[in-house]
Amino acid sequence: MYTEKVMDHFSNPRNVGEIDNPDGVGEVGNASCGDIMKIFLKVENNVITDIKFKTFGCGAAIATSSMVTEMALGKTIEEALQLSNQAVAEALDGLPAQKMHCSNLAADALHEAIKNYKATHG
Amino acid sequence: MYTEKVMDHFSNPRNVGEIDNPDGVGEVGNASCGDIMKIFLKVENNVITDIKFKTFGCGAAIATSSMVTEMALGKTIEEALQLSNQAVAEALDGLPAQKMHCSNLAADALHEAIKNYKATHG
Amino acid sequence: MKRIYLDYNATTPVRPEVLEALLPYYRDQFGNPSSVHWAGRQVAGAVEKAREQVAALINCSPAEIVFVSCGTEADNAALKGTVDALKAKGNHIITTAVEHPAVLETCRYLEKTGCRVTYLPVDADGMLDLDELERAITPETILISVMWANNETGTIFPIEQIGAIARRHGVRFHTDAVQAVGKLAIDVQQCNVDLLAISAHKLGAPKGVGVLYVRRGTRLTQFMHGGHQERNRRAGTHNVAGIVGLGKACELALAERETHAGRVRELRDRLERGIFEKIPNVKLNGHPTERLPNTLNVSFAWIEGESLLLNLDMKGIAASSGSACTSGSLEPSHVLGAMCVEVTLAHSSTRFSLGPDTTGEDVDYVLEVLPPIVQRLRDMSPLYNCRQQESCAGCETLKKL
Amino acid sequence: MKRIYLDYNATTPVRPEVLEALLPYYRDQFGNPSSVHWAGRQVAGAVEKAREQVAALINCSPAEIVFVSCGTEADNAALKGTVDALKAKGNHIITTAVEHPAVLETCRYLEKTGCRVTYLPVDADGMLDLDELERAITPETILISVMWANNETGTIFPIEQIGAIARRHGVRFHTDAVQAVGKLAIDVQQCNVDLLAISAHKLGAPKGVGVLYVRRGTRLTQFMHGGHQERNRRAGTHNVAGIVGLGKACELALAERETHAGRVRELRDRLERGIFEKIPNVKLNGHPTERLPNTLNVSFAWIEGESLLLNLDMKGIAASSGSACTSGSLEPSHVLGAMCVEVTLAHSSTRFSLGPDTTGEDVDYVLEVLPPIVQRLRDMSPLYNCRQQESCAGCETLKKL
Ligand SMILES: Cc1ncc(COP(=O)(O)O)c(C=O)c1O
Ligand SMILES: Cc1ncc(COP(=O)(O)O)c(C=O)c1O
Repeated sequence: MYTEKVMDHFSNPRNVGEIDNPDGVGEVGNASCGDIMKIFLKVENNVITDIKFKTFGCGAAIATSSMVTEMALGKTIEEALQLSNQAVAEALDGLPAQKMHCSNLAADALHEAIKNYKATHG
Repeated sequence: MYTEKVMDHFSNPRNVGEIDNPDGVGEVGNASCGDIMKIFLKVENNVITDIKFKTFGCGAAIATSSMVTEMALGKTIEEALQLSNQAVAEALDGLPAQKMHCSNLAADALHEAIKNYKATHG
Repeated sequence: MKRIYLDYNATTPVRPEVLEALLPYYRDQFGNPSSVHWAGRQVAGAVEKAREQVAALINCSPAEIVFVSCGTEADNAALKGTVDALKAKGNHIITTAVEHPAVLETCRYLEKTGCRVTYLPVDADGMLDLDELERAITPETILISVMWANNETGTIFPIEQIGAIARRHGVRFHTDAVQAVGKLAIDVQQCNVDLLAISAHKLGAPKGVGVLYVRRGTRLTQFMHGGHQERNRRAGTHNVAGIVGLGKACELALAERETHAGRVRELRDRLERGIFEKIPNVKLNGHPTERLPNTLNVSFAWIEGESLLLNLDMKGIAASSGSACTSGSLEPSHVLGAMCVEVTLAHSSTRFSLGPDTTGEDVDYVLEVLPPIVQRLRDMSPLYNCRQQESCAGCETLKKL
Repeated sequence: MKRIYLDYNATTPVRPEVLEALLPYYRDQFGNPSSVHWAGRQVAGAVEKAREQVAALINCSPAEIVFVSCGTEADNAALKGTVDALKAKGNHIITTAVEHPAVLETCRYLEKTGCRVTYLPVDADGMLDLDELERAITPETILISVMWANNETGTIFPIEQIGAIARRHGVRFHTDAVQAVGKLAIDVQQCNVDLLAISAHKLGAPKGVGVLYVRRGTRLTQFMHGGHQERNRRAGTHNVAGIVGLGKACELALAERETHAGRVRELRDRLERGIFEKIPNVKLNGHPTERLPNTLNVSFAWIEGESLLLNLDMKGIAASSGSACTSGSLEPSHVLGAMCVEVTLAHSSTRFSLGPDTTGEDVDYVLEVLPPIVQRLRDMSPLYNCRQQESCAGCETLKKL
């Protein structure tokens, strides 16, 4: 069902955890659909220098969370905003059809975190 | 499906054929139901001294024809009229349920032959 | 005793390659393909592979294959599903008088629910009149259901032309291809077929599995409601082993059908020629040329089919008959009836259907055994050489032969 | 890798004795039981023997057993067949909110055709209120359909009492016994059951075969139209091998059920105790005592079911979950929903269902592997030890636990 890359990120997720005093936090999803993703950011000179996630969700949700943190780390805010859910899925060599809509939200969580960073750091 | 006795009478039917100048002939069934039985009698002193049959029909039809001729031979007309389709079926150790009505006509053919005998020799 | 099976249209033995392919799915890989764990994943792939194998045989996309439990279910689902899905459009179905009961009885049931059904007649060879078919189409017509090949006589209908008529009138087209798949080349694209029924046990795969091909975009109300299997088109846990077996049988059919058909046709022709040479007063039932290569249906005048079958059976030969006594009903074959075969001859009809395991020796054995059996039964028949022909009702009807 | 299968409620491996019993019916005895010749006769007897074996297990007469293709078909046939046959009497069906989709989706479909359906609620343990059931009966009620045991939670309904209520009101009673047969003692006489569904693959027989028990005298419109099989109650060529296998499995179940159930219950209890001892914040889903001996359904707070299953799967353990991600729909289990299990906990529900091959070692292995997996996923969850509990929506709902 899942690609090798998905299973790799699912079994060895990168950047799990929280950041103390983050510069930005984003949360998407909700309990009733079974997926909640939370992304924490550190930003220095407009560049994402640290990023962590916590996810309640299925294999796809965890793998996309992990992948998006890896893709965003070291990017500028503007570059990170270009990352789409689609790009994350592609980086994982694809997701099962039925997961494309419900569990593929990690880029949205990243964007929320950036929005939160912008709102609080003007 | 068929009992051993049925298969015996079907494979080695007794009294097949016609009688020249019979004293009575009876025919029952019709082509559209797939069963036609014809019974020929010789009667002497009120006793059935010869009996033959010809049958177009399934295994049950042939076996019951054969059996009824064996049962009737040597009987008086009155005794032969007591023979029922049921008795023939029982003498064969039974017939499959779906054959009980359609192919179990041999006693009827015998009775027709006796009727014919009485009408012509009455 | 010698055992010669000449009833391949009734059912077929599972081919050794098929049995080998499906056996692992009972114990080693027994999972439910709907499960996400290892036990489910192992078999989900096997089901999808079978889907591809079936699709390749009939030239459709794997997504258009819906696995069901038998040919009967495929026919029921096609007809009932169409009637419900298209009820806003109309309620008229066109079919033929010679369909298998899976279609005919379903139509009779649908008539009770308010459908109008046209049962097209056939000629003496069992062939349809396509002009009549086209004239039967009305604006209310929602479905044409015509079998690809007849199970009793082997007569093959001109499916490509019927598909063209259906397309021209924008009417959905279902074909019961249960007897055709594995025996004839099947191309649902070329023939513009929207729905097609397959039964596994007719082509060397196990009983209890079938396929309904559903052309993409064909709206069909679900027949079996329940779980999400088959993309919500057929609920119920997959018969994994059966499906794998059917897939394998389709793969084999694709590779070998032409060769097998050629061989079987030769043997069937040899049997046919032999019977007509050796036995007088025999009638061929079915089309002389447009006929399944494996099927021979003949009536032996003056004798009844079941008694002939029993005699053949005692010699180890398995065949079948259109007589009432073997049809499970009180009437002889409705197919022969529709072809206006005289009723006594219908009762005496006998079908020999050959298969890939049939040999020349088998055919020769039948040709040796059959003539004396027929003669013996004729000698026993009141209709044969009847001395009172004039007064005998039974003989009347047979004079036509 | 070790492979531990704890998903027996999804499907079971075919038992070796069953496989051995059915294998001859693929090649040596491959006939169609409807045929009159040797090939048909051989197998007709086998089908009738299987009918007796099934009948013995549920205490009915063999003539009341109708072979079908799966549990789903049995449920469809029972419900749709009743609605059509009894339409003159009424159109109201009483069922429960926790039925398998084979019943629920069929009811939803029947609602579209004009039926009225009462879906009885259940309490937090998944149990019915029998007074409420009785109050739901109206003069229009034609059928009560209540499952014997729930597939997700294992909760067992009081079928004997429901049967008594049905009899008192003269209402027909169908029970989906797919999860009960083979696990519990079943007596259709004692429980006054009129219709009962069985699926072979839940008790060590192959997929693709099932049974509808139909009490003598129960009028039912045919679901599958076609040939005369099953005394005109179910058309379609018999799945002979599957039927023989089901018969054998029923024979084994009759002999061994009690012993197996005792063993399995002990193992299940050991698993249950171990989980509650080793892992905090676990919720039992289902009735504490009125529950199938093999079933354990638990929710591990703060983690999602599919990700737990995947982790177990990587350790070779096969289980299942009520999370939306494994249900094939967007919602988590409707069964847990009906029990008012909080939605996050429903997503984290996990079902372990044991079987005759389960060992104590299997259970110990699960108890060793499971706690660290749960902990690891909790550490990854934004709902666990959340630092912003006050502002976190996800945490709100979980505080109830
Ligand atoms: C033409 C045709 N249609 C449908 C069927 C029904 O197939 P099954 O018995 O597998 O349901 C058969 C075979 O019996 C058939 O010959
Ligand atoms: C309670 C219940 N009813 C019906 C079914 C349907 O059985 P099948 O998948 O064999 O059609 C199942 C199993 O999936 C079940 O657990």
